[in-house]
Amino acid sequence: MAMADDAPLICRDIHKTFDQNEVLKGISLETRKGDVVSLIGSSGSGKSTFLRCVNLLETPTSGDIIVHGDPIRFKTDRKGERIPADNKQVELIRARLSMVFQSFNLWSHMTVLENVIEAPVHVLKVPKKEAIERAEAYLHKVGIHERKDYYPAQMSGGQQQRAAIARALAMEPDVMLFDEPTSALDPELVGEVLKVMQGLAEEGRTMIVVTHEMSFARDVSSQVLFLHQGVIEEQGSPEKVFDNPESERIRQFLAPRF
Amino acid sequence: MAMADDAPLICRDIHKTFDQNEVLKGISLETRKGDVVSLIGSSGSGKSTFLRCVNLLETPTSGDIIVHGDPIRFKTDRKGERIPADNKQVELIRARLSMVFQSFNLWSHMTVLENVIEAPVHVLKVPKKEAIERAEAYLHKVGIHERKDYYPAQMSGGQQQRAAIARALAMEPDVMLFDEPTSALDPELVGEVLKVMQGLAEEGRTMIVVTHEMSFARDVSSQVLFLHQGVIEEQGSPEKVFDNPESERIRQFLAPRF
Amino acid sequence: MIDLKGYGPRLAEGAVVTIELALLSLLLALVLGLLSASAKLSRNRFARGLASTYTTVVRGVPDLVMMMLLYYGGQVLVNRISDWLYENYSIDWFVQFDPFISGVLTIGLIFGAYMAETFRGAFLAVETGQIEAARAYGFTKWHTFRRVMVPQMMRHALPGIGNNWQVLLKTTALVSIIGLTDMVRVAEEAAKAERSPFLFFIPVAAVYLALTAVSELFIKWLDRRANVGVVQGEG
Amino acid sequence: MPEFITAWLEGNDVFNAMTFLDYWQGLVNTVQLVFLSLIIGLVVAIPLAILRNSPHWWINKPIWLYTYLFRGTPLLIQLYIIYYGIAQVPGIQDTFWWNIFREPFYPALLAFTLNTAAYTTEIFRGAIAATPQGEIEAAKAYGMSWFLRLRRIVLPSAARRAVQAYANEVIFMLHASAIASVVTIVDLTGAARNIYSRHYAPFEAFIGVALIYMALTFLLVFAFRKLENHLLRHQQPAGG
Amino acid sequence: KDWKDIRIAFDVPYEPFEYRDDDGNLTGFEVELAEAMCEELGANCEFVIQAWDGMIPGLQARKFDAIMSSMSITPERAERVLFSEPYYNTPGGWFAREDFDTDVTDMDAMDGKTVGVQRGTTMDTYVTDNLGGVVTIKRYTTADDMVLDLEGQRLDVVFVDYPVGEQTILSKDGFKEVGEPVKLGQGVGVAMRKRDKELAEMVNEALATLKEDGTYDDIMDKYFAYDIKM
Ligand SMILES: Nc1ncnc2c1ncn2[C@@H]1O[C@H](COP(=O)(O)OP(=O)(O)OP(=O)(O)O)[C@@H](O)[C@H]1O
Ligand SMILES: Nc1ncnc2c1ncn2[C@@H]1O[C@H](COP(=O)(O)OP(=O)(O)OP(=O)(O)O)[C@@H](O)[C@H]1O
Ligand SMILES: [Mg+2]
Ligand SMILES: [Mg+2]
Repeated sequence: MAMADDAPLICRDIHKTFDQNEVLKGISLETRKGDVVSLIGSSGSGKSTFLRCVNLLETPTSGDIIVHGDPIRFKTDRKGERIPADNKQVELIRARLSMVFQSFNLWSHMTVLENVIEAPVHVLKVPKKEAIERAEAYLHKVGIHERKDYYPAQMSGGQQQRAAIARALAMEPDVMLFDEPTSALDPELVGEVLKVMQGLAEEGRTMIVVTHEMSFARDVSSQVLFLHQGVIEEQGSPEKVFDNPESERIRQFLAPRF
Repeated sequence: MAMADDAPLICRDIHKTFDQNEVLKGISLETRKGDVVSLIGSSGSGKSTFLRCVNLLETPTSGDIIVHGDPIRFKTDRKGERIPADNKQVELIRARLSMVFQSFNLWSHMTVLENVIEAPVHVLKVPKKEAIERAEAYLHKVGIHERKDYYPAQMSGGQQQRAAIARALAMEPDVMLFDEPTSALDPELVGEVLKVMQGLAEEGRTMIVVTHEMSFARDVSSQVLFLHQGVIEEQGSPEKVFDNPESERIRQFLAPRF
Repeated sequence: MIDLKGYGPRLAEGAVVTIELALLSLLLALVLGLLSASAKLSRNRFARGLASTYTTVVRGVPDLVMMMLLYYGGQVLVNRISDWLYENYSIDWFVQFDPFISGVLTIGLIFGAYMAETFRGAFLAVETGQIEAARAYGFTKWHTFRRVMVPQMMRHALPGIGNNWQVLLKTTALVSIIGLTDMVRVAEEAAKAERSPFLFFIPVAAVYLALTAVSELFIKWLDRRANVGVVQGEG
Repeated sequence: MPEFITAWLEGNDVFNAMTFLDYWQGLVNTVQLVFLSLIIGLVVAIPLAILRNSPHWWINKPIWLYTYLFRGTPLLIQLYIIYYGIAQVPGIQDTFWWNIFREPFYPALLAFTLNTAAYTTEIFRGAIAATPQGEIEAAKAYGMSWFLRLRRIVLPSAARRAVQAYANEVIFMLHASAIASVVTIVDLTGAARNIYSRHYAPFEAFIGVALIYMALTFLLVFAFRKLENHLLRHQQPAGG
Repeated sequence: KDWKDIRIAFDVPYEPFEYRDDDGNLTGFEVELAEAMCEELGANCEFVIQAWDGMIPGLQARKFDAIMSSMSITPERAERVLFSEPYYNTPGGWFAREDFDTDVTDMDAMDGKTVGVQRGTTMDTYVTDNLGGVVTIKRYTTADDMVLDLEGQRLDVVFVDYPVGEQTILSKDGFKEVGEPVKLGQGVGVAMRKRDKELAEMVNEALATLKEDGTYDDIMDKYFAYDIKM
């Protein structure tokens, strides 16, 4: 159990192939409670795919995922594809890992508030009243409380992104997966949101963040992964990755341009 | 005619109200050939709505839009709503103003290449062969040439955004409207794309760019507009806006946080 | 094999009538449906009103009554006019309604109204962003419609079109009241004459099922094309 | 020509208290039959539509076969086989079931229900398959079980795409119910047929009944318009 | 109009009045009578097949000029169309399963029984008027459906046109005729548009001639073992 608490999430040698195209070529990652892992890398390098593998929206072609010491079991279906063996297990794990999608994926037929309370009420069985209170607090935190009765289609990009973040926060999960959570935000809001995330880290939640904000990766994270064409090119503490990188590729990636 | 060339796009006192909610409260903007106008401002301040008004995806509740000296004519329909009077005029104008959407809006039933050649072939009547050549050149420029036969749903966020940019470039328009064109890109690509845009500016194209990249706004643009709650709070040369802002609001907005 | 007691050839002729009628009316219904769905979604109040009246009224009247009204009622009207012309102006003008054409027109008209609703729903299901992108690039309305809206709408419309087609196919049996001999009419005659109520409906059902099988295959093929580029939802 | 109409109304022997009573009884029968079969059909169709999208052939193929047979053959034949076919089952008359199937109402209800369920399954199958993938993924990512996802995300979203096609199906069913008269149920059309054959006034008898069908259809169209506005409210102030 | 061309409508099959023989040619009592009539009139006749529901509308829309498809003369119908003098009348007959032993004329015994009739026939009117409150009446579109329900025990007894009952019910095992045939109504006439009075006169004259000169009897004897002449 001690180990479980120590390692909320372990990934070992994750591979993922679409058709013939190998997008992830063996990614391993070990986290401890309160870890903030930044995933950086160029477009198309497999960052989103990796996050999607972690909570099994894509089934890894091979490799293990261990959540709180509990390895996810896989089986092979008739068509020879690998799929999770136990749906209940997957659901339980997902309820503890919440995700902010790169394209938000808000439920379009629900208002913002309904989006935020949906999973707490129906998955975690939080009483509705309490869920609404909690939701309103998070909506305040991300600054879109006055938009709570809008539908996603009626909101600006940044507002949608913040709604998606509030939805993830309201799950109060152990591990949070963020896919470019600040892409649609202005610098002021980026700061606000990153502060919220820093707060979460201090509360002891583990986070894996795909980000293009190098300053965040450097200042907040405890571990940085640099992905390139499906391979981890560089991994370690921010100091190591940013200041003493071994690979040529990352030096090029980080070179300032504007 | 001289005037027309001088002012590819003039907007005067644009207002826009959704239901009761006034989102734009009188925005004016004058551009010259080769101008790069950066639109900055916090989330929900009305930046996207303004761009959408410029090419009439939303009809401004009041105010004038003049493209190359040609004012867009409006009429009032039976319900008392203001609508463009002449659809042909609107189509002609739109073909000269191309837009990159915040949420990309790639046509999901077409491959990337088909997305890029669609408008040149069918709107500008470029011969198909030529359009393909041109499209391939632009796809190279944004670095997704090898993905040209993918459908949007099979691509990463950054790849989709680059496809959307290539689609806009392929129109070789007089005025380009970019809504956060680099939000889904990593720093390396941000640099690449901004370089492409700088090149376009040097070719004499006019650009209006909604951006959160302050370094781009400062270094490339000839004019910066800071929007706050539907009002222009600050407008002028980058030096003026960034170094000597009058409003308190923008100082707060620009304060570095990470 | 089923012994059709000599009715085989006539049943086959009836089946041809059924198929011709069904295909031609389908064509008309699709055209009318697309037109009125677009009219219903347009800004033009007159077009909207016209299309709404058409779809509501036509769906309101039972098919049998519609058939009688248009064919016999229409003919009675023409007869009155022709009488009046003859008596007052000695103009000898007369039009005899052709049952086949009337059948196609009536069924096409009826199902155009249903298709209109199906298409309207499908158009509403297309993401606005897709249409906005087209408009932003200066596409004409027609071009937007043809290159973006129709291809994207199709995958939402196909199940509804399939259902409408199935119902249309069976509605063709109505034409016996305007004197056409379709396959159901032949089977009814045969059943009465041979006093075997079930026997002759077996080949009729078989023809319908065969047509259904062919159309299912066709719709499946269309569906695959319409879903190109879409990651399919779950079960 | 108003004189023509008043003269016709006075001189007609088709519309009188007796025929109105017939029409009323017919209306009651039609509404009962259509309403019940639609409700049961919908309740049956939704699970079938969900299972029809299942990847397992032994689940989806039998449902496909059912929809294929019931959409592929005329309702009239289905009704015939169920109504007359049941009576041909040797010894059925001596069982308890005969109490139910002796009267035409239940065989007709069974045939109608099976028929509408087949069409409705097809409508919902398509609408479910077209649920935006991203929204399903979001639901999965929040730990929603398959059933919860269906109930909270997939079905509400599918209802929005199905409502127009389903409105069509309801109106189809209303019109199709006219064939109930061939199995001796005096529905609206049955009433009209009785009046027609008694008075031999085809236009009057059928136009009278057509007006009633029309009124019913208008009610339905109106109700579905309201439902649609409610379901599609999230798209409402979508620009121009 | 000189009525050199007459279009006559039939709904087939209605044995033995109009049906197709093994070669698919139209034949039957009414068809032969119509042929004889046309010859008598010296008219060029065209026979049209028309489903029953479209009969009167078709006549009014001038798709044809006369109906000779066993249309019984009733006062209501006579308001819509012009009938010739009746040219035949068949009685109605009661038919039931072998085990039926109720007296159909005994109102008390018939109480609660279910009776089948063909919708809109004179038999329908008769049962409705005389047994309306006593028995349950079920109306069918075709005689065959009715027979199926008689077999399936949904009906106790049916009351149909005698020749139809003879053909469709008595030809099967397990059924019998009960009670006496009942003479009903004013018989069957040729139906024409109200305005075509000359045609009606010509038809009446021709029918009268045929009845007198024995042609009618020859045709009738071919199809019936009993007298239906009027
Ligand atoms: N269709 C609509 N109906 C109602 N309100 C709308 C609609 N579209 C936009 N709004 C509102 O208008 C305001 C401005 O939106 P807009 O998209 O222009 O913001 P923005 O400046 O582009 O923000 P961001 O940087 O987050 O993209 C927002 O508060 C939004 O909620
Ligand atoms: N469904 C799919 N089918 C085929 N290829 C896919 C699919 N999804 C993703 N890919 C490919 O996998 C690669 C990695 O995609 P991924 O979305 O993980 O990139 P990313 O690192 O998140 O990039 P970005 O920063 O642009 O979002 C891309 O080249 C993409 O084209
Ligand atoms: Mg990504
Ligand atoms: Mg925006």
